[in-house]
Amino acid sequence: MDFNDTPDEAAFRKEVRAWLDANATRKSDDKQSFRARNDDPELLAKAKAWQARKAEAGYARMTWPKEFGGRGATPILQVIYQQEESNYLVPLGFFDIGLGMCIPTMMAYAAPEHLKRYVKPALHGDEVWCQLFSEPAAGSDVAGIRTKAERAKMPDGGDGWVINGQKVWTSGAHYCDYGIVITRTDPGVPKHQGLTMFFLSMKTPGVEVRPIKQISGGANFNEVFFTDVAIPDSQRLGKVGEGWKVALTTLMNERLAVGLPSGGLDIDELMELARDTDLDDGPAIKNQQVRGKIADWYVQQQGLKLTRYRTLTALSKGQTPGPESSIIKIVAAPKMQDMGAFAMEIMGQGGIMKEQVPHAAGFQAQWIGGAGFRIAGGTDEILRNIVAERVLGLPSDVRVDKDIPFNQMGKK
Amino acid sequence: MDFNDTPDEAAFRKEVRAWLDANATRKSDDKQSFRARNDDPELLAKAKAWQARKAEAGYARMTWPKEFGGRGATPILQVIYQQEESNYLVPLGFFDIGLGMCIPTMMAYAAPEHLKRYVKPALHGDEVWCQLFSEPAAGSDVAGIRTKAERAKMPDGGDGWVINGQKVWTSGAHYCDYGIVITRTDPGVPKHQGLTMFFLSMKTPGVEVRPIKQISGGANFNEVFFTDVAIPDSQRLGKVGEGWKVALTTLMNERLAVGLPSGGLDIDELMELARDTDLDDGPAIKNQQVRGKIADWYVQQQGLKLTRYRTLTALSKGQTPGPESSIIKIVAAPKMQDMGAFAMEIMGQGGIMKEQVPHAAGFQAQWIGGAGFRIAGGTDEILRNIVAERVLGLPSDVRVDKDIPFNQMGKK
Amino acid sequence: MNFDFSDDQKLLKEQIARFLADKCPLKVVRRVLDGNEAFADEVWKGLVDLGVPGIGIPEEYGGLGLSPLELCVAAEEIGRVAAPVPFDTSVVLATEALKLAGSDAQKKKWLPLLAAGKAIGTLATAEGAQTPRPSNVRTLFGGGRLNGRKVPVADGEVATFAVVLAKNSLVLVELAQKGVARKGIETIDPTRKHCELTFTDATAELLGAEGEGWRLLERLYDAAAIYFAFAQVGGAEAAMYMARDYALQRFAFGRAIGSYQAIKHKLADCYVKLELARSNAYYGAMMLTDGGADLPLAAAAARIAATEAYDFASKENIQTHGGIGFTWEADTQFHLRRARVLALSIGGPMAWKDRLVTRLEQKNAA
Amino acid sequence: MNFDFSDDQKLLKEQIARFLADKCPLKVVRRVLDGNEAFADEVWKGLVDLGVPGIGIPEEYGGLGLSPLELCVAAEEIGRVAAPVPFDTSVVLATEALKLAGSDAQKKKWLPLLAAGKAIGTLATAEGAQTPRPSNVRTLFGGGRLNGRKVPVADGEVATFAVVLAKNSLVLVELAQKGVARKGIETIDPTRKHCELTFTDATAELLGAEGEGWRLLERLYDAAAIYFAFAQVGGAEAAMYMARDYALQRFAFGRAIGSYQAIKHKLADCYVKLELARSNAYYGAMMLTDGGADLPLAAAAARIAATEAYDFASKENIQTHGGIGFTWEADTQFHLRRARVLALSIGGPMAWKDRLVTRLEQKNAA
Repeated sequence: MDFNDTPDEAAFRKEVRAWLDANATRKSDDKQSFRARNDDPELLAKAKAWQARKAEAGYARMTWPKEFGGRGATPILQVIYQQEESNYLVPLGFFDIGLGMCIPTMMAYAAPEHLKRYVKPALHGDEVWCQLFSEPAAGSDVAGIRTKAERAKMPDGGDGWVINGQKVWTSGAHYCDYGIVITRTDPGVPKHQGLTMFFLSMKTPGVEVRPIKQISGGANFNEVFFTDVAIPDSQRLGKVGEGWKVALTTLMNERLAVGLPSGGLDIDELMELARDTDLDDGPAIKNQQVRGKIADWYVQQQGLKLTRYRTLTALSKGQTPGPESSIIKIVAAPKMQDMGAFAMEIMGQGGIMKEQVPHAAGFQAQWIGGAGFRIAGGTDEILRNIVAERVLGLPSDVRVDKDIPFNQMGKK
Repeated sequence: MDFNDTPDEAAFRKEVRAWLDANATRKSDDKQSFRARNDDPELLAKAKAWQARKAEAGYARMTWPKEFGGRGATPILQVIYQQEESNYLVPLGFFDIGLGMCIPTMMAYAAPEHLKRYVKPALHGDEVWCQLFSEPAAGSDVAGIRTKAERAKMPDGGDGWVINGQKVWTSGAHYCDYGIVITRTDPGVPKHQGLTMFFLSMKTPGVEVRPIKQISGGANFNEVFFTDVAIPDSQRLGKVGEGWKVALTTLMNERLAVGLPSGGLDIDELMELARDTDLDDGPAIKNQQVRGKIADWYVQQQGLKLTRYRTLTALSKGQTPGPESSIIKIVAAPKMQDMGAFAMEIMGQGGIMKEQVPHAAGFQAQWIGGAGFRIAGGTDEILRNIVAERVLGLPSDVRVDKDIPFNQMGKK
Repeated sequence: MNFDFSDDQKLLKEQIARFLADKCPLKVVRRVLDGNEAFADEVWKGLVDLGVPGIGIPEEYGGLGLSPLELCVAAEEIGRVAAPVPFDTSVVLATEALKLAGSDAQKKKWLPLLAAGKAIGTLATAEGAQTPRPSNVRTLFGGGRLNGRKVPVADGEVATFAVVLAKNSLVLVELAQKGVARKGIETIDPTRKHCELTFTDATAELLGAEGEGWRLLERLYDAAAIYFAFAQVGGAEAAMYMARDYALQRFAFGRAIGSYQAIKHKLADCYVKLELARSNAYYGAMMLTDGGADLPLAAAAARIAATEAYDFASKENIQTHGGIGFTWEADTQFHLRRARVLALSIGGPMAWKDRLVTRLEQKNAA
Repeated sequence: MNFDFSDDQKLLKEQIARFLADKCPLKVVRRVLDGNEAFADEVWKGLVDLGVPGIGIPEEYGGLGLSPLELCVAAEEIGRVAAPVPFDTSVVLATEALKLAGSDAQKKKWLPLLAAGKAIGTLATAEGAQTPRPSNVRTLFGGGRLNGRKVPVADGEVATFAVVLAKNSLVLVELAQKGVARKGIETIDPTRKHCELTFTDATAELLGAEGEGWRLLERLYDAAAIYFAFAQVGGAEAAMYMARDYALQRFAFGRAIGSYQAIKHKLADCYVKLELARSNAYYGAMMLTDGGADLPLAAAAARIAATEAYDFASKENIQTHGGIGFTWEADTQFHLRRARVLALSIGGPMAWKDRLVTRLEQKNAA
């Protein structure tokens, strides 16, 4: 039992490190980051440049087939690349959804000529993709979407569709070039059966993107409005009415992408704060309640990191990982919220002030951001359902809407 | 705002105290108890004697109408009597179910001649009653009972019923004289509709009582088996098929009866233990984790006591109490379990030993008994459902069995 | 047994509730959030017209001379709507500090102004992101002069005076003088403005005897804990019902999310915590009114229970709302922010739990 | 990355699991619960035949000379069935104490007997219901004689020898001598027998250097924490699946109780705690095998996570069963009792959390 690479992995890691040394700047310490702000246009340009270089070197999506610019490699090699890359000051994060979810969906359902047209620019960072699934009335229940697509003739006389409706929580829609969008094409059948998937240019007339400001102050997500957006039938992915099957492909890829939340403040900073801050009876670190909390969160932090190592071990052995990684966000999100709140409590009344002590703003951001993290990408409640059903084999919740045509579903 | 009696209440309290002083022995301190063990036959005799004396003095069920031996008094007077009585060394607890649930059900549904026959002996402690509702396959879901009652002719030629089946968790069945029993008389209709209630003598041939030993070692509950138990139709309570309505009367009275768990170890004993016991770094009471837990449980203990005072205030004013008392067991049961476990932890490895330190066995009994208290009389989960539905007005769970004939309900 | 508010007190509560429902809906809180107002002036003026700042001030000093119970019902309603007004600072902390420690001259000068809403007071104890202790308080008072820095101070920018912890004493300092510099700071709750106060040879005077600051502060915090507990109970109840209402109208998988046990039991837990908090707060109010021996213990219990209830309800209100509840447009944020400010402003739960057990030890030893 | 057991280790695990599934179903645990056996003799003999007591004992001392990893997989399977055998005492505590502190003569004498199941050892530290500390340990050793009283001592009635904490030293004492009185005591878990040992001028010898007792105990507990963690992980998993299976077959309101979110999410929480415990236990096993610098920290983390997981799963298993789960006839009780015994036997979670943070401070300072 060890954390070591196999000889092949070690050789690959060495190769990657050499390439990164030659092409990027190593971080001075592991807390340093590129300070990525998704709304910085210069950052996007830098990210595109880095993505291009990476793609040229064949590191961008190593698990993809060679014909699409990959290496047909095992997932563990991709993980090793990412581990190494995380030690360098490079701008990341813009392409994860596109390459992790949208393009794999395209690969499964798009026509060869479309793959020829879209895969390479996406891989090389020339074009960024987003996923247009959630709607105001369809969050946890994605299949409850209402955005309509109706058959129509295109100006050139070809078959096409007109889309009307609204999407929400679309990451990066404001800088994306393309998106995949799930729509309702038949409201007269039960909800999972009337859906159809398309891809489209975000510059198509009638598409309007508005940023959503969050409680945390950030605005990484968007609302996207569709008003008589006309697209040709050739942009359909999968059969008409089989959009749910297509969406499951996309969402399955999302599950594989879930990793550990990285960066951000954690036990080290909490210990530092507790060492440097007095409570009523002396340094906080001497207080057994503080120590108890630190220990609990340390056990969780370590537990998640080590659980990730178990998953990587399976990948390294070419096996399918177990379901253990399904616990990650269930643990990490409340921990983020609670630890932030507790750090604020250690600071006393002054815990409400931004930027007065080294990590004040950081812990406040965890406290408030944790509230969002408990919701985004699957709420606490949905994730527990998933563990109960998929891991423990318990029955699904009673579904009252299963066999009812979508347009017959009354609210009461 | 005060905890004082109204002038009328004060006068009554004085009267009660005088009567109790004349008829019973005052406890030397409030932790003293009669050490009631339900399986001590001598204790039952003493309890019956005390009940008789109480009934003669008109204190046994003051809220009942005068014709049944009550005073037609407001509930607050009954509470005052109980408060005062709790300061005296008297054997209690044998008649609560009979007088609190069974006889009120009889009053609502039994024929006048039956009331004439049964109410007085019950009130005076001559006859003890039990409630035969729960079954192995019907716990939280009482209406799912399977004990069958089928029409039959009695030996005397009169109309009657034959009961077959099994009840479980029947408090005191081993010393009870009578019981009310809910049965299924029509399995061909949805489950709430095919029930019928009866009362019967526990000495009726075919009734067999077996005690249930609990994890805690106690055996206050019983299984009751019915094998061809024949009873006349005159022992039916309510109409055939309307047993659920009758049961609701009984269960509503159960809700009114829920009070604070009294006696048992609590904060005082935990503080005493923490003061007298060393942890690694000195007396447990100096440890901030211990202090934090004590504070949390004190807040809960006080919160429940004071919540009860709010309910009593409403009774004192002749108002209907609010729903606040529904929180009591939700809080008290896990507190019992957790506090017992924590006290054991304070004692270290020695926390597993019975009877080595003053309260060891007591805290262990809380730890293990708490597991049962979280289930008995409504599980944590059922009680939260009740609060959510009855207090907050949230919808009931999806009921898949509502309109299906009982005998058509497949298990899968 | 009369463990409830009187009909008159309930009437006052309703009156204040009606006024606030009308004049202080959450869109007023949002206006303060997004704007530059120190507080919602028209709401404050209305509360002054209703006599709220004078509730606890004796009639001889221009107040209504009512009992703590009346101030408790006011606190609950103000907490319910998360009103952006200097209630906690001026009506609770500054007024109670004066009543507790003020000389007759100080009371005569300030209480009538406070009662009439013509002065706003505040309390300044913290000096940065650390619990103040005798060993770390650097603000000093001597020869009638105050020197030091206090931050964060709620309403410090608009307050007429502040009660300041200077080493081991409380002093009263008028803020409109050249020895006082005020600088607005950013906090997690923009709906209650805070600032940094810097004193440079500022004219000030003792409030209470010299060296009595910590003892006075403890008594002041006990009273404040109870009023704050009512504000927290009001806020927790509002957050709980906001979540409940949303759970009834939001549908997922063909039914209201309020029909799922995950949501039902979460909200039931909100209710349980709320009722524990309410009962403990009532007892605190009763002890405060009677000056009962249990006051310190009751105050600590009220504070702990109410902080827990509001924290939980405000967090789980967002969780119940899902994504929409995390947007700037959602009203859920007001309770989340306010819950945290109230939780920390007179010491967090950890400190109060230690205090509670100390008091329990004292009671048991007595 | 090879953070998993090897195929050989998994094979051993399966072998032990198969044996225990066959010979140690819960009805055997019940037999010990209701009877007077010291432990389940045939199960212990079978484990001896499988070589379990010798797994961690070097070949030169008659053991199998395998790594801690092999003992970890055995611990998990033994914990899974709550086997009533002297594994925690003899195979973990006594054997590890000898390996850690024994002289060559002591090892030569005892390890082969332990490996062959011909001797049973135990550890005796507590003197009543209090955490032993240098200031409260009264048992004394001097001039080759041991005097004092130890209680509770697991398997003390049948053990051949005990490792005893005498003031600040560990001593080894053979129990079949007239200076030793043994008296069975009642505990919360009758499936693991405990006793009181009274030493009156009993012949004994130092185990390790004089005055090194506490330091040795800390190292012994670190190793034990990891083996116990595997036992707790096994038990927690068994309790979780017992609850899951019941939730699938028990119906209420026309559907399996496992279809209600209250039950689903409770069991999901069991799984989450279980996986956190498993991952931390794996790291402990790896550190134990490598003698890594992180061993003390990893041991504390494994202990805390595993104790929490087993405590929770064993409690909520009963809760999931409802009334039937609280009856003496139900098998739920075995895990509840064992979880508590394992939680307390080498110090409870509070103590280990303090220890963890101390070690974290040391690591950060290094």
